[in-house]
Amino acid sequence: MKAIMSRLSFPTRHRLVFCSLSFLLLSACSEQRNSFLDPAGPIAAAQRAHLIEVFAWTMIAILPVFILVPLMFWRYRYRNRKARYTPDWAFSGWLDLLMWGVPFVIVGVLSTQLWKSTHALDPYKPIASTEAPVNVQVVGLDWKWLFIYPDLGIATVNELAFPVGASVAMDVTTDTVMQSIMIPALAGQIYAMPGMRTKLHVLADETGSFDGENTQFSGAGFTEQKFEAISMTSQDFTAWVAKVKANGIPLDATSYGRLAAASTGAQVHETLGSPQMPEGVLYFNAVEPALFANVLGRYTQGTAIPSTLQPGAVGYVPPAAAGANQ
Amino acid sequence: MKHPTLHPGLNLGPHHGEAHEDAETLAFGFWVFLMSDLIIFGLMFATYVTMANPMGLAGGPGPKDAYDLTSVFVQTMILLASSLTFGMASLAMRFERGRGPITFWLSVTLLLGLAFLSLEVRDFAHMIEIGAVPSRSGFLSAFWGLVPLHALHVAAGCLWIMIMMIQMRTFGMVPLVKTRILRLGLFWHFLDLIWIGIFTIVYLGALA
Amino acid sequence: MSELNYQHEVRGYLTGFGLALLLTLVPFALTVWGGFGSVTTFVVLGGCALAQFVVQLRFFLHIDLRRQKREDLQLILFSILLLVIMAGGTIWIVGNLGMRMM
Amino acid sequence: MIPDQLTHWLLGRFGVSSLPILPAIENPTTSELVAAGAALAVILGAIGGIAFITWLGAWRTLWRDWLTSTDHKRIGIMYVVLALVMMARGVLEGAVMRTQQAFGLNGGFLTPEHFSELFSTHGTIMIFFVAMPLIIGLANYIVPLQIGARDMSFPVMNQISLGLTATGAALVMISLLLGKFSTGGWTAYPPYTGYDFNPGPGPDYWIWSVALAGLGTTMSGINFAVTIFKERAPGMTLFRMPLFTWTVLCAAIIMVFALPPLTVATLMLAADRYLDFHFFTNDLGGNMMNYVNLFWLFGHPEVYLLVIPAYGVFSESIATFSGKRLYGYASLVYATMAIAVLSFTVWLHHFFTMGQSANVNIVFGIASMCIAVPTGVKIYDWMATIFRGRIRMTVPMIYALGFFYLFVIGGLTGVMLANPTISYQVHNTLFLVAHFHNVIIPGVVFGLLSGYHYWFPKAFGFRLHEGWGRLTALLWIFGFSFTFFPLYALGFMGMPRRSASYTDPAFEPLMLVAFFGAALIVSALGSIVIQLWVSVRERESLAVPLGDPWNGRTLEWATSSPPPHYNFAVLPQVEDRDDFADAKAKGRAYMEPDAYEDIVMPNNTSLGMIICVSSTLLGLALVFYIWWLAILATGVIAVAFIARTFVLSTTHVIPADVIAAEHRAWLAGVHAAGPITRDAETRSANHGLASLELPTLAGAER
Ligand code: HEA
Ligand code: HEA
Ligand code: CUA
Ligand SMILES: [Cu+2]
Repeated sequence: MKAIMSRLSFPTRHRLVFCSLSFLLLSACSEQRNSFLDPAGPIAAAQRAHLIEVFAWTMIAILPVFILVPLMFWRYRYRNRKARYTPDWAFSGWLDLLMWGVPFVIVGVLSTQLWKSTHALDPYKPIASTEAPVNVQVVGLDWKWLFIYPDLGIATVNELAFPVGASVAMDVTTDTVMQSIMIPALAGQIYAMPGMRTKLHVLADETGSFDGENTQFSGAGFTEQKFEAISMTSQDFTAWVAKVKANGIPLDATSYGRLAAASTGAQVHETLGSPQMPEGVLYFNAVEPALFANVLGRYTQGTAIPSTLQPGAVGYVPPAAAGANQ
Repeated sequence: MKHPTLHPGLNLGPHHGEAHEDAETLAFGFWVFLMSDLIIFGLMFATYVTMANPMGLAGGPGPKDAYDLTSVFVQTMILLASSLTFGMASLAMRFERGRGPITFWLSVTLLLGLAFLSLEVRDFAHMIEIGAVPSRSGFLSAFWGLVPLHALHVAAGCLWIMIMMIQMRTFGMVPLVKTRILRLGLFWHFLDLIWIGIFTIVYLGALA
Repeated sequence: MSELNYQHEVRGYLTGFGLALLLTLVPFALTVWGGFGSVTTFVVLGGCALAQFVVQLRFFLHIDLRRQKREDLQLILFSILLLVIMAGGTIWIVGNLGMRMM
Repeated sequence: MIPDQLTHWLLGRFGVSSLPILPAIENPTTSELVAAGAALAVILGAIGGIAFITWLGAWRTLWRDWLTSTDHKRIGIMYVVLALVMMARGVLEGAVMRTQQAFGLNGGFLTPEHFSELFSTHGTIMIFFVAMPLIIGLANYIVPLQIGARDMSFPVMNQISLGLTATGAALVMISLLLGKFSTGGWTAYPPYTGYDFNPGPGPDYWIWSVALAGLGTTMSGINFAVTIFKERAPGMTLFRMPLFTWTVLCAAIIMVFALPPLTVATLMLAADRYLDFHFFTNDLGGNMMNYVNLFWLFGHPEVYLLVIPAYGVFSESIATFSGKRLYGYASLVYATMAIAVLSFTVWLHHFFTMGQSANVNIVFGIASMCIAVPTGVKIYDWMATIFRGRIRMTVPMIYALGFFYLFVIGGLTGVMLANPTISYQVHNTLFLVAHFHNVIIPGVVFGLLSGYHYWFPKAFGFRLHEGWGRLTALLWIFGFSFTFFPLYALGFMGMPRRSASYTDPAFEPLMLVAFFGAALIVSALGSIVIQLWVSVRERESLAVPLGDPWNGRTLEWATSSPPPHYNFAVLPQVEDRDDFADAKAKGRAYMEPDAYEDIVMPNNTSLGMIICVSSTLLGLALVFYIWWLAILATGVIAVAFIARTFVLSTTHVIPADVIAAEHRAWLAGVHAAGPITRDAETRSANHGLASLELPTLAGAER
């Protein structure tokens, strides 16, 4: 809870509004940061600011309803013979102008803000940062996330680490049904679809660990498809990369095939992982360079993909593991 | 009757009395149905357009391989002629020329409709032969979703013509029969309108 | 109903048929033999199809701006508006998505 | 293996394993037991229903007076009954889901599979088989009465529409007994619902129930549109139509134009699954994004289709119970039309996060917010209607009060969602779930419930019990608030929708609050059943046969309760917007006409039932790949349809003297009765004749 309250650093005129929103969150005291109302990066912060702005503007049109409705129901109750009664009154030009005009103006104001914010927060747009950006290729699988760092030659399952202050540029796809990736404390979501590549940029301006998830229902293991996004200092990040390199296993067609089979992160950790990898997480060191391109390109080659070769499909057969340990 | 026309499109004319008045709701209702159908076709067209690119083709046979433009042209001519002959049937009914001319023009229309269908089926068979089947690509799925849907409508129209010819004989030109032929006319002309879209977008547009 | 009227109506159908024929032949010839740029071709194709649409509505289906009861004509125009929104929107949206997913 | 082939040919892929009772016996987990219990409930319900009808000895009546009837009033009532049966299931599923999530920290008692079946059936049932049939049923009953017509334009088509809706509902119900329903949500996005990922019968059940019911709805739309355009009583110009009729007209237009995209999307999905097409598959050029696009081309107008008639109900009941003319009639009409048209321009707001460019999102975001303007105008118009009125706090007004407060909050969160940048965060979360229940329950459900209370006496000749009605309304309002406001917070905390379970302990307290709310909602449901039971028992003292219990303003109150088969002995001559109020004020009401005439009414027919039964069999055959049955059922439908066109005499005549006798008897009752003032409205003195206590003299102040 402290975490949320200590972040009340925005202008006071918003404070009241924000408090009325966050009273709903009073019971939310988890250690993990998982709400854009408690942002850890510029995008989520801008989204929260925008939310508050929309809320404030609409109040102009909505508060009169809240205030006048009970007053009128009381004043014009049947038994109150003192109140004026005008059964045939049914039109007033001025009132009509007000009724159409006020919402119209508000929607006009909100539209310009919508315009600006949508352009500014387009997930395809790189985020300006002082640190060097990190490229990540994201593959959604049933029911886990695979993160490939093409420039570093490593990959992970269900753990996305990056230096604080660096723009993380994600290329997103899936090798199964449609999914949607989101790290609420940093930025919004984008769909992941087979054969297609969408983009998402996030940036954390403080270190910490944030929940990431798939929000698009994708089958029985859907609720398990969570990951951790960890923002760390550059030194820590270098150390982390070294750790992944040291403890990882190779990511080739065979191990990828086993990853792709329908299973949760915890389950693949059981079969492929080692004690050096965190719970539910996998590390890979030798990553086939064209892996992402292959996952993406497979669907657009013009050949049919039988269900035996389609990860996630009923009847999918992972490629035979030559010399695999099971 | 003050209004010579009670509803959009073909009208029987006031001298048809009850049939003319009944047609007001019946024909209007049929127009609403046609407009709903128009949206179905419109979305099939839109899907076809979004599929007519290398991604949708998926390396399968494309317009150049699959379409026989000469045959399509002949089909267009046949369908256009059938619209004219149906018009003659409508006029024969409107001006009360008797059952003979109506039956004659309806039969001609029916024959033209069947000729159109057999040419189209021949084209479909050719496409199947060269492997341009719906299971080959998204583009071909869109084609096979759209053009045969129109063909199905034409087939239904042909069946409807046959039923009307029977009902003309058994019931005579009672109001119910007249209003049905009126709606059949709307249907038939509507199918010609859809075909303009198919001819232009599916065939010429994909080849241009 | 007079004969004159009948002749008049037949002539209407024939006019429509002639115009429709012309509006079919032009785009056909253009696609098969014309070597114009594809933009010109598309514009002519679209133009002819629209014109033929109007011709058939006018001469075969007897829709015109004068004689109809207004509410019914509005139905047709409204349908066309929605058709444009839905089909046009679909092409725009799916096209835009396609471009951004390459 | 000849016998094997034979069973395969006969039964397709249907097998013993399709019965849910077996797994429950083999492996009695809670989840399986819940499923088996549901199946058992369906069987027992069906047996109970059959036994009850037999006990009443009502089979003949049921067939002759109801199932084969072409009377819009009976068809309307059958729609409502169908919806209530489906509602029982939809509500229980909602309650089970809330229970699961209340105890869903690291698990819960349902398997994820079972939970996903629940939200899929719940969403499908609530939208297609509860809300839609309720609205269509209500409109069926009321609209011809409001415009002074004898029936719908196409009574037989009306019956077929009902038949096809019942087919869809039957398929969803049967899926509890045979096989399993889809797990893909009410939106059924491929590729998840494609053959590769879900080869079982589930998605096929979804496809055929929705497609067949959708066809019925399209026909209803055509029917309403033509009826309202062509069957109005003399003098009833468009701008004299009651607001409810206007809203049904707009809803009908949405039905005609928004159902086709659903038909296209479902049939394309079917083509992918059955015929190896590639509209939406992963490979060979399929494009699932087009499915999403097509589905919401339907889906968005659909939800406005639900709410627009509810706006109509509020327009009628607020004016009546405020004893005033409706403020801003023209504004309300234009606002309704604006909402209907705009509803076709915003569908992309359901997938802002798919990756299209900012400009596309901006266009659809702004269009979505624009709907707030006409909706706001409506809210303000209703406020101006109660302004300087004489408000009676009857049940519909309690719902109206709840609506004012709660719906506006739901609309506000809708406006938030219309901003792409915010939608990026809360899309697919419980915030969205809270939003749409927050507009659907206070908007659609409260509207329907208040319409139910308002028009019930018209349909059955007696009022509903007022006290139980008030209790129900309050339970609804508070139950709703407790159930769904916590979900906003959970959505802000990032909990995805359609989650069977969660791992964050912070969610639990909010979930328990929501659970408490759901319990209140279930007791509201109990209370409404008790209300009906009490009302039926006390129907003598609640009777309002003279037809006008609320001092109504529109034509449906100008005839007896329940109205005669032909609605009006003589078609009314309309002179004013609120014609019946005007008639009462000017003494035009309750007059005996100069002459009675014969009335021609449509005959009964069994076509609707034939189509209903055969298309249900067709659906089942398609789900289980029983091809011979599919062909047979299609053949029966085609033959029945064509055979019907060979029937020439489709009407019968009610002679003028019969009508005269009935009408004079009712008028005698009216003249004998004492009119009551509004403070006696909820007492047994109310026989349906209103005194002119609230005069329509301009500016009167008493
Ligand atoms: C009409 C629509 C409707 C209605 C009324 C409801 C009512 C309720 N819904 Fe509904 N719900 C949906 C439509 C609706 N829902 C949809 C579309 C989804 C999404 C499915 C998906 O994910 O694909 C959903 C999903 C959904 C979820 C899943 C959330 C998730 O994704 O995690 C849950 C969970 O608790 C839930 C709960 C409830 C509850 C407790 C009610 C209760 O309020 C139930 C109470 C309702 C009634 C008691 C009946 C209503 C009464 C009437 C309609 C009028 C009666 C009229 C007369 C008597 C004349 N709903
Ligand atoms: C009856 C049904 C109904 C109604 C009336 C509405 C009304 C609105 N809805 Fe809702 N909506 C649904 C049912 C409904 N919705 C459903 C079922 C879904 C989810 C489906 C699914 O995914 O399963 C959904 C989802 C949904 C989304 C997609 C969210 C997402 O998936 O990320 C969006 C986004 O724009 C949205 C917006 C709106 C808006 C702007 C309105 C507006 O019409 C609201 C207008 C009303 C007001 C604003 C209040 C009154 C106005 C005033 C007092 C005056 C002035 C106000 C201003 C000037 C702001 N809705
Ligand atoms: Cu889906 Cu690109
Ligand atoms: Cu919407």
